[in-house]
Amino acid sequence: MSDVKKFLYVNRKAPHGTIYALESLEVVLIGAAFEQDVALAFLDDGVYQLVKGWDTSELGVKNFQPAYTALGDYDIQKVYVERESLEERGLSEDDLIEMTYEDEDDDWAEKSSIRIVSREEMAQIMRDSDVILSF
Amino acid sequence: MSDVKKFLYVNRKAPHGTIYALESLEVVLIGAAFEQDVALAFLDDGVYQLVKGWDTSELGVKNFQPAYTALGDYDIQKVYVERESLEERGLSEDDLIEMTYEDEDDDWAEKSSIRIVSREEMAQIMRDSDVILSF
Amino acid sequence: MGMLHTVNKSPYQCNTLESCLNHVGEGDVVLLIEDGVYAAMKGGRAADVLSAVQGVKVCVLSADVKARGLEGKLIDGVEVVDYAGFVDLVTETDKTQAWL
Amino acid sequence: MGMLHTVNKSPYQCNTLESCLNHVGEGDVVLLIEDGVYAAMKGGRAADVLSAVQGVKVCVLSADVKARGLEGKLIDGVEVVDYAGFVDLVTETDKTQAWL
Amino acid sequence: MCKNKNKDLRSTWIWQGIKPVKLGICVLEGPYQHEASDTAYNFAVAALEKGHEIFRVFFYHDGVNNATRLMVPPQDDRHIQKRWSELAEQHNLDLVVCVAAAQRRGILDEEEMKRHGKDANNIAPGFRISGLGQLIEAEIQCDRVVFFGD
Amino acid sequence: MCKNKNKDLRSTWIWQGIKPVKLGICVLEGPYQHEASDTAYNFAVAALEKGHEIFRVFFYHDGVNNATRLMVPPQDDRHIQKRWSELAEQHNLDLVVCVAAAQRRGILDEEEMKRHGKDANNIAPGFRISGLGQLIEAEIQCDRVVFFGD
Repeated sequence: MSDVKKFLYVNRKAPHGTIYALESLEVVLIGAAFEQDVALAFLDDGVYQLVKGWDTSELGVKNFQPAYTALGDYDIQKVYVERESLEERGLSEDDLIEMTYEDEDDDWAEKSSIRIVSREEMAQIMRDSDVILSF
Repeated sequence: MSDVKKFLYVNRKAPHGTIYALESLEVVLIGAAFEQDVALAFLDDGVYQLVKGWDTSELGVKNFQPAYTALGDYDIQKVYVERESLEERGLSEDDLIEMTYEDEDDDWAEKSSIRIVSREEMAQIMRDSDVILSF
Repeated sequence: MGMLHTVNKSPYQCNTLESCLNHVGEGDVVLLIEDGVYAAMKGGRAADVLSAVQGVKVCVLSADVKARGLEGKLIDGVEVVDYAGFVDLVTETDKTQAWL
Repeated sequence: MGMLHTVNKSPYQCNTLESCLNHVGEGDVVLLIEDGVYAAMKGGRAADVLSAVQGVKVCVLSADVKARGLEGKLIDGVEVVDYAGFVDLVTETDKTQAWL
Repeated sequence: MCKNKNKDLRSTWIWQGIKPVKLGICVLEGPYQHEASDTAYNFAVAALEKGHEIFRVFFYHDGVNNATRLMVPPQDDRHIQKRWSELAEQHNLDLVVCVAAAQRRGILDEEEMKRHGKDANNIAPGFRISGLGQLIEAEIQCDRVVFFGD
Repeated sequence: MCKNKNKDLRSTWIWQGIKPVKLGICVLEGPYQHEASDTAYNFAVAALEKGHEIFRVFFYHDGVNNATRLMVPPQDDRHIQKRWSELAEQHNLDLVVCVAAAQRRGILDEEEMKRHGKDANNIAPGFRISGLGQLIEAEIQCDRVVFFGD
């Protein structure tokens, strides 16, 4: 077994309605310390987790959206978002939060972590990962 | 407020996957003692609650299907099952358990409690009830 | 006074809204709460379904709309209500059915 | 060795099976468990979807089939496995993805 | 029982033309896992502010898990049990936990603890354990009952 | 840690041509409310019978509620907590309850009870409370990890 595994966190659920989105994010944050090859996948209702502009004050729950933005600081550079999932929901990349990382190999230039991929590419990303954590 | 209300228990979930079906049934059994006008509605995946032939031994959970059959003993005479929900699932009345009651006004003749109704009739049944308990 | 129907699931994940709309009657109110509010987002496939509904008032719960970043992104014709408005809908209608 | 995909929701209530089938690849296995087994019932609308799948093995968990009264009512081409078979599917494939 | 609750609030609102009604609430999902408990709580607060009476809040299915006093949520998050307990104290609410559902899931008061020979209990102040008949009674007594679940 | 578990079982099976693997299990839903816990348990039993090693069972989200020793299910129904505890004892299983998820939901061991100034704890024998790192470690160490949830 190699020392580094390709981790893929699959997110298919909307935020707030259930705790799946929040507690999945907590795993990602903890997991970042383990120096594995980490990628996040957002498809189906999971793409709603990245829609910007949350205001949770009236609902009375913690706004955990800033934690997604901070994922770059945890060296998470690959955030795959499925195009078809966005489109059927009337969403485009402009509706999503910004997620960036600093590219070590390019003089620490700030780059977007979000990669819009087709359904077919998403399926291939799943196949190419070593372990899949599905929440 | 009249002394007797029309209670409608609405069942839209499959059995076993979640506890909604079982714990809804427990309410019906307890509620039967309160001498209200009780009816049960099964639609969407709720119709699966009445599919006969459960064998839960391999799954290792209690088989609560006999409790449905016993509802007649609790004087529950109206069990509405939506035709459209059955049809899209490839089910017919023959696939369902027998549910009967003894008709006080007809020399205690044993009659079926199950009434297959159209979607439109189901909507009307909901409107005609006083309270709806949705599980 | 019609009935109040609450729908708390995303129409892209569950058939709850569809089933609800198949059973509403003239004068009823449908209130989208929790993940149900996604149905009212402009440009989504579910919005077409919702826009086509006749004779029924459609409301969305503001707390859930705001929490999900959907403020200002809703289709025309849906009314945004707060929890106080939710209470009013419950008391002003005959009864409430939760489409769980 | 392909992947194992588990689906635990009724296709009449949720889009889980549909989403899973949109992402499977040649040589993968789809295992229907819990309420997911309803997809394999003969005569249902979802059975058409399942029958049309190519290049993928479809299995159903026997305990869930029996508990729901579906024994003998399944479409052709699906393989019934017990929990031991479930374990074999997990170990014989590369990895397991749960479509929750 | 439980009549004339929230009477002070109601009397202040009646002159504003709002007709107070008697409400029941049923919560079917546990804290944090599902939004149902939050929605139910926010609904209850709004109803009380409007001067309505809440006859009873009935916790069923995983809803019984809202009643454990052992929860310790993160400091920057809401404390779902405490919110319910405090609301109950302020408004003399009747928070009823279904005994059958509670037993399955390990929510016990002192009496249940003794009856079943357990060494601990976990029910929070303001909640009481009782039977399903309390839900039926709420349906009979209340003008409206609203369900919150999954 | 936790190496060479179920060694006796595995050695009996190896000659039959089954290659034992190291499995992880993650349970995301609570007892009774959802079938996930039953499926995970039945899967675990079958895996052990086949001679595989279960490196760890990790309870997360509402899955932590499987670990309360206070549950009292009906006598004619399965006792979900006891089943897990007994399986753990028989096979020296590592049942880990996520501390953050457990705190939110009121699952405490004695140490957590003291740390948070609570007056009771409810964790069942065979379960231990630890961090999310234990799930990541399972993903790294195991040949396969299977998730059970809603």
